[in-house]
Amino acid sequence: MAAESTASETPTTLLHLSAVTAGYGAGLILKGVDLAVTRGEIVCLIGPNGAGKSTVLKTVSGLLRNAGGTVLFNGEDIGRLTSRERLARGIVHVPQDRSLFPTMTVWENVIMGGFILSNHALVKQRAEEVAEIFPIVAKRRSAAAGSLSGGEQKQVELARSLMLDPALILLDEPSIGLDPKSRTSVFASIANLARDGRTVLLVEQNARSGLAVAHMAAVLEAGRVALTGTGQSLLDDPEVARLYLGASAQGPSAALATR
Amino acid sequence: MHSLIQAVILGVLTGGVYALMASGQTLIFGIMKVVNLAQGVLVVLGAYLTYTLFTQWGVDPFLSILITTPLLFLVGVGVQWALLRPLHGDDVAQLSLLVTFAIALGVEGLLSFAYGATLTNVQPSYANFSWTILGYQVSLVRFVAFVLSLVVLGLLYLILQRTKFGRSVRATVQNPMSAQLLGVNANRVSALGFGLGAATAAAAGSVFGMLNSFNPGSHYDLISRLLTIVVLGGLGSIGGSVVAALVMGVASSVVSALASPIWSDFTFFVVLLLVLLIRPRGLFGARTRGAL
Amino acid sequence: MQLHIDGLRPRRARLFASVAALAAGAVLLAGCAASPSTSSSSGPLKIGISLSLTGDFSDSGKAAQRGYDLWASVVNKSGGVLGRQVKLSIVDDASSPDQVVTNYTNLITQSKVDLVFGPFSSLLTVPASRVASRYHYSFIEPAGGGPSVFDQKLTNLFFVQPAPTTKGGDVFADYILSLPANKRPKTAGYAKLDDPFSAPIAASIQKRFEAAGIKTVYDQTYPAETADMTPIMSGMSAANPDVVVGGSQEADAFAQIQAVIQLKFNPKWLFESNGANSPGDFPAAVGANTEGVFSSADWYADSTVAGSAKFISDYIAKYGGDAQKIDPTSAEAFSAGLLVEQVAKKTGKVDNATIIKTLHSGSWPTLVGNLSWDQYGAPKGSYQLVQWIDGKLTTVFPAATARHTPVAPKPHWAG
Amino acid sequence: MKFAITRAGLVRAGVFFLVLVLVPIVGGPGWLLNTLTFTIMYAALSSSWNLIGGYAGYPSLGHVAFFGIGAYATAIMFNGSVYGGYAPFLMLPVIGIGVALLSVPIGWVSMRTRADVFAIVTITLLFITQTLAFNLKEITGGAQGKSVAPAPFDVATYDWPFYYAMLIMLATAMAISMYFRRSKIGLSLATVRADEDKAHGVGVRVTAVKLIAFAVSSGLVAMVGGVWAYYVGFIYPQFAVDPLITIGMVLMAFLGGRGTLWGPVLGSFILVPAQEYFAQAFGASQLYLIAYAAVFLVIMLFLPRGILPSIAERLDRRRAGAAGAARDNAAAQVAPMPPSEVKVVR
Amino acid sequence: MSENLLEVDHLTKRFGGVTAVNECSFTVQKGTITALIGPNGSGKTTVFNMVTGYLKADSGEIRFRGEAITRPRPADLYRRGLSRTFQQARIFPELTVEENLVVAAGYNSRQLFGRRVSDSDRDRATKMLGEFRLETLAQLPAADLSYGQRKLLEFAAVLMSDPMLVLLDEPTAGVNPVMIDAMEQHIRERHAAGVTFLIVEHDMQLVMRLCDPVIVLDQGAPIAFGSPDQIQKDPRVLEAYLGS
Repeated sequence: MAAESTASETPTTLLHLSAVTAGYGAGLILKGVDLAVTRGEIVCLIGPNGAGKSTVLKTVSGLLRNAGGTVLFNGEDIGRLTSRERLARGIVHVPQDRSLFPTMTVWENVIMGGFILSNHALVKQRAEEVAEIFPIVAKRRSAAAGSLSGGEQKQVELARSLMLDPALILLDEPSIGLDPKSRTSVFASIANLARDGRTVLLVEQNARSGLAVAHMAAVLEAGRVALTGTGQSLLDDPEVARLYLGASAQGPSAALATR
Repeated sequence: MHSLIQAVILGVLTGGVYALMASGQTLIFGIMKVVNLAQGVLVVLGAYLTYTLFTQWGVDPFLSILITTPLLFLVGVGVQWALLRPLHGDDVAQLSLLVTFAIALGVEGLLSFAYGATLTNVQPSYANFSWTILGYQVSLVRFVAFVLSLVVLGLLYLILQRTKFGRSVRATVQNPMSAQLLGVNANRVSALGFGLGAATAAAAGSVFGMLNSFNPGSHYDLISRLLTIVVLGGLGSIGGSVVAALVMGVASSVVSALASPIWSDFTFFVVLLLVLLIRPRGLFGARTRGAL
Repeated sequence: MQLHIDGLRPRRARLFASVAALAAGAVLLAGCAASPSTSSSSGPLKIGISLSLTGDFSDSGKAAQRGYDLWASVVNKSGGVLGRQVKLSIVDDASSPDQVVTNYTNLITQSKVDLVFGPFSSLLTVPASRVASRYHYSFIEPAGGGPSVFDQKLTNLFFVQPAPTTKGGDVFADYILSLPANKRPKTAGYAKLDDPFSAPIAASIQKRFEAAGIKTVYDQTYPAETADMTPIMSGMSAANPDVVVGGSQEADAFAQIQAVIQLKFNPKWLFESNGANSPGDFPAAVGANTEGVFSSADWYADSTVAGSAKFISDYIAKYGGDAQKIDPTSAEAFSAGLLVEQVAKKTGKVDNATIIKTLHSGSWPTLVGNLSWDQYGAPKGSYQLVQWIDGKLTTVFPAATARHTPVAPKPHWAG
Repeated sequence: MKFAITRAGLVRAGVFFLVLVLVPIVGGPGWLLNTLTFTIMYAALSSSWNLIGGYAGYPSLGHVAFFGIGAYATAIMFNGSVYGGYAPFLMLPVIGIGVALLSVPIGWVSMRTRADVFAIVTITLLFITQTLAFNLKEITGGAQGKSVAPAPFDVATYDWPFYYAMLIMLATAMAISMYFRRSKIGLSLATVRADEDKAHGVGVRVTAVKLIAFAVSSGLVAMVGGVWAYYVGFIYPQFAVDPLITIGMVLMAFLGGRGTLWGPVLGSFILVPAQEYFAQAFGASQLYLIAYAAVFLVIMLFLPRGILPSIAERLDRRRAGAAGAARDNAAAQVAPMPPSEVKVVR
Repeated sequence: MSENLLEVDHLTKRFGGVTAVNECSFTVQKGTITALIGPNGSGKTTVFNMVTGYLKADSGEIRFRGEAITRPRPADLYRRGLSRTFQQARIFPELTVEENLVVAAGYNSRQLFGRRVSDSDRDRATKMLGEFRLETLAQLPAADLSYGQRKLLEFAAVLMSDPMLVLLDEPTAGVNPVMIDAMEQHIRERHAAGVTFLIVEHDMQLVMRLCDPVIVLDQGAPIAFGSPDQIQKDPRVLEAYLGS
């Protein structure tokens, strides 16, 4: 995969952003983003705060319309579609904040994931399938979602995102605010998604973990893609480490390595 | 004692009708965070529609609910679409307060244009019929109105709990952004929710028109009562507003009977202030973990 | 200040007006509507009136407007007042005191009307009459007879009804107390609407009843927004008085009666100070249950006062409908015009000083009877007692003008 | 955000007040003075409301309660014709201070709630005051209303004292607004409006500044009510405690721009004359309310933040070219610097 | 180093039927950077809210500088030297960066009537902004700052009152790694200047580098207390928090 790939309309490219600009009001946050996401891969976006990582996800899911450039999904320009239409094409966005409906049960939350489907039987069937992948759904089925711990909630959110059998899952900082144990299991779940053939576009401030799980990665800097590479190559690059990964990337941490 | 019990009976029956109006109000708040100051005028509009249907075409006021409810539902949807949807920003709550007040003024103006300021009421043949049960008077209209309110409230409950639309409403109430990401069209939910709120106003209006004399200006009194009810119940809590409506109905009726009517509403406002002193969120307003 | 302004105003005034308006920043809108002209003793006779065409008092406001308009068209058809055509400037005060002050100030200082007539309701009459008094205008007002109006001690004011409003029920007390002692009621109950016009009427009756030994067994005051009379009337019904006195306006009077019907309570006498004297609205509200209810009135469709029949036919010719639907307020407003006409006829002048001086002497025939006033504008006459008999509002007391004897005890409710 | 008094600002205020001071002397027509008196009254009310509703972000819908209390205070004190003359004006400061003190406990209770609920609780305050005005007949005259002794002023200059009294009230309200903005009170109020919980967390004297703003605002409104009662001459619960007066103050501040010095003034100078015009032009045809509602809606939908902030925003956007770039540069200096040469890792 | 700056004694808090904090006791000694860690839902933030006066405990006692906090009020505590930051950086977006600092500097009732930003305020703010390398942003509305900058601003602001104890609620959550390093540096500098810290943080590497001692909370009560080395060998901590 190459950032400025021109031959991106190969069957393997699921999502292709070229020269995308977007923002709120007068100011632009994205100032020409080029990014290609290959089918079946996990792509991780890293970069400083305010670089526009979340904005990329919003532009893909339709929460925000791109002001310029094109957003191609499966070869189709989806830039003018509503977020619901994009949902119907298999793009699911899991936002950064806790996004469950706290007083609804876990089961109802999962059912809500199939909201745009009109076939109720199908929704139920999918929910049962999802419950098999994410045991927490079956285990806490009738519990109010708000009573679950943060890690459990994130698992349910991931479960819910599968209800539409999506081609592309957009994950915005799934590990934020999670304790180490929950983080580990969330990243494990993300890896599993890819193993099942889903494509994931991941934004992660916890760059090391994000890069570790990603096939490919891109560094976003001031509204543009500054670098791309495989997850591992970025992790190993001392320059990237200095600029983007901080002290924590200066070799494996003694504290955790002893474990 | 007799007058106390009589007052409680009356209060409960009246409270039921207010519960209907207030449930729509609090529903609208729950979905859109809009304090709908036009709810009172929608009730009055419902009453006038019932009045016209009854006097022009002889439609029974209770039956006319079948016509007024869908009609006001459409009005509600239209109002939301045209006037509330365009609002955005941090202070939507405050802006919508003024916008809905403007709607109230405008509808009041239209009604005075069409009907004048004369107080009217809807007088079907059975308007003055009442039963005497164990020495207590129970008026037919009041009783049917109360039962009807329960039925409509029950329907509302079913719609919210059991239908897909209801789920989307609850989802939007709890997390609008997340609901939108799952394909819930927030504008559509808001429009339908506002429509539903207006529809309850219509149902309540048909009944209100039989119980009370009204004119276009009647909505000021209605809205002041509705606001105290929804705040007392806890903004956004439908169950809370039903309880608060009953409390209000009984309180004002009892004070009216035992002390004087001139203090009845006053008592209620004071109760509201006392409750807020102890529970600033109202009786059923939730304060949950992590909310700060 | 609005529609009926004509002529060119002096250039200087215009200059001032526009400079000031511009300087003040944004009074332009009002400025556009403004084009004052000078008052003069020739040309049309301009009369300014502020009425409540919107807001709480707007029904009566519109009834008053019909009365004023009717008078103007009648008098203009017969050649005007002293040969001058009458032009009315009617503006809306939206039932607001700020607006009423503004309106009369504008009418007098800007539109330079020759005369002003009163607005509707005592509440607006007080501030309005002060403006008129300040500019030494006479203030003939058909509505607004509460104590606060006369307490001002203004000498330019004339209330165009037979008596101050608070005495509206005294004729009922006169009637009851005229009964032989063994036929009088023993107990009475009172339901009073807490507004400037209603509660005082009932209170005045109550005072006389109690002095005469009629025991008060129930007495309740309720606020204006009380829509539901059931709690009060069930208290009343429990006390079971012989006579029920309602100090009421329209809607609450109707609600009181609906409540007692529901409660199956039928007192021997039932008096409502207002509402029950409305020939159109009352039967519309309570259906067949009008029979035997008392009220008081100054003008009503069957009135035998001179000019009443002509007024009715003119009214119907202009506005349609039938005699029973005419609001007395229209007749009162019409009477205000009649007073001006008579002063003009008698003195040959229509200036304010003349009107004030002339009206203070003598007695003046109007649709609401012969009127005369004390120095502060309180009329010295009395109302008529009316009762619903055979579906019609009929004068029953005092005997001199009665067309039927009072029916008592009251027949049972029709249901 | 600059809060220094600029020369332009002083000139603006000077010209504005000078013109208004001169209007009666130059001798505009009577109707102008009358309309202006009510316009300035609303400007004063709206500016006072702005102290709590705009700067502190507590949208009180019950301020007319204090207006009514002030009006009744005047009416009760000067009911007979014993005093009169200029005495009612001299009593205003007493009324203002009295009502300000009275409002402290009221503010303390009602400001336990936030935004929406606060608005509704203050509506309750309005109805409580109205009910008391009706029911405490001995003091207020109840439904019979209460008159103030007529002012013995000469007819030619009758309006002058009222006009100037209102003008002084407006000047006072604006001066206090200005002072608030330039002092730590204003700074503290801004934190309350933005995030009250956080304000507590950084030691802001939240309760104190809220109560100061509420009390000053209420006291000013009461004083305006006192002048009004004397001017109108007769008050009645529904007139003195009229929901439309509350809505007037709020709406005018919204129209001109909440939390700005001139916003409420601008809003009043547009809406009051417009309202009068509509009442006269459309009143007879019942369309007055509809026209008023329409103006209302247009404002809310097209200028949701008010005229002044909207204009300021537009100007800002025009300047955004230069300033925006400067801002980006400033921000970039603290952000970790990106590599100057983009290196593509393959 | 043995003076207890903060003592939490048998603190309990319930929400509805759920016990969020259960008989929780611990101390923070003066001069330490104490970490408070634990799985999601273990009650860390609730403890923070009670200690800083935002929530009233159902039972138990909190002592700050040896005095019991009887009527917990955030502003009083702040003035007595106890500051906190929030998980989601909370700043005043409409105020300038400088004003954000000035308002947090603390002032008495009399100063309330003084100038909005006095010269001495400005000097102090400028100095603090300089330390955080935010001085070029001083006159910008805080709304214009990036998330990481906001976190720094919030931290800088609560330092304006010269606090004795600062509670940081996930100071690095959502912050990019480079900014985390900066944050760590600022904490160390302040610590060297004598400020005591109590930090809730999930970034274990940071905790291990920076903090000593570490308190581990689970289900509303401490399950372990000790140096980072001790903590990460504790089987209960591995089980409940770190995962094995």
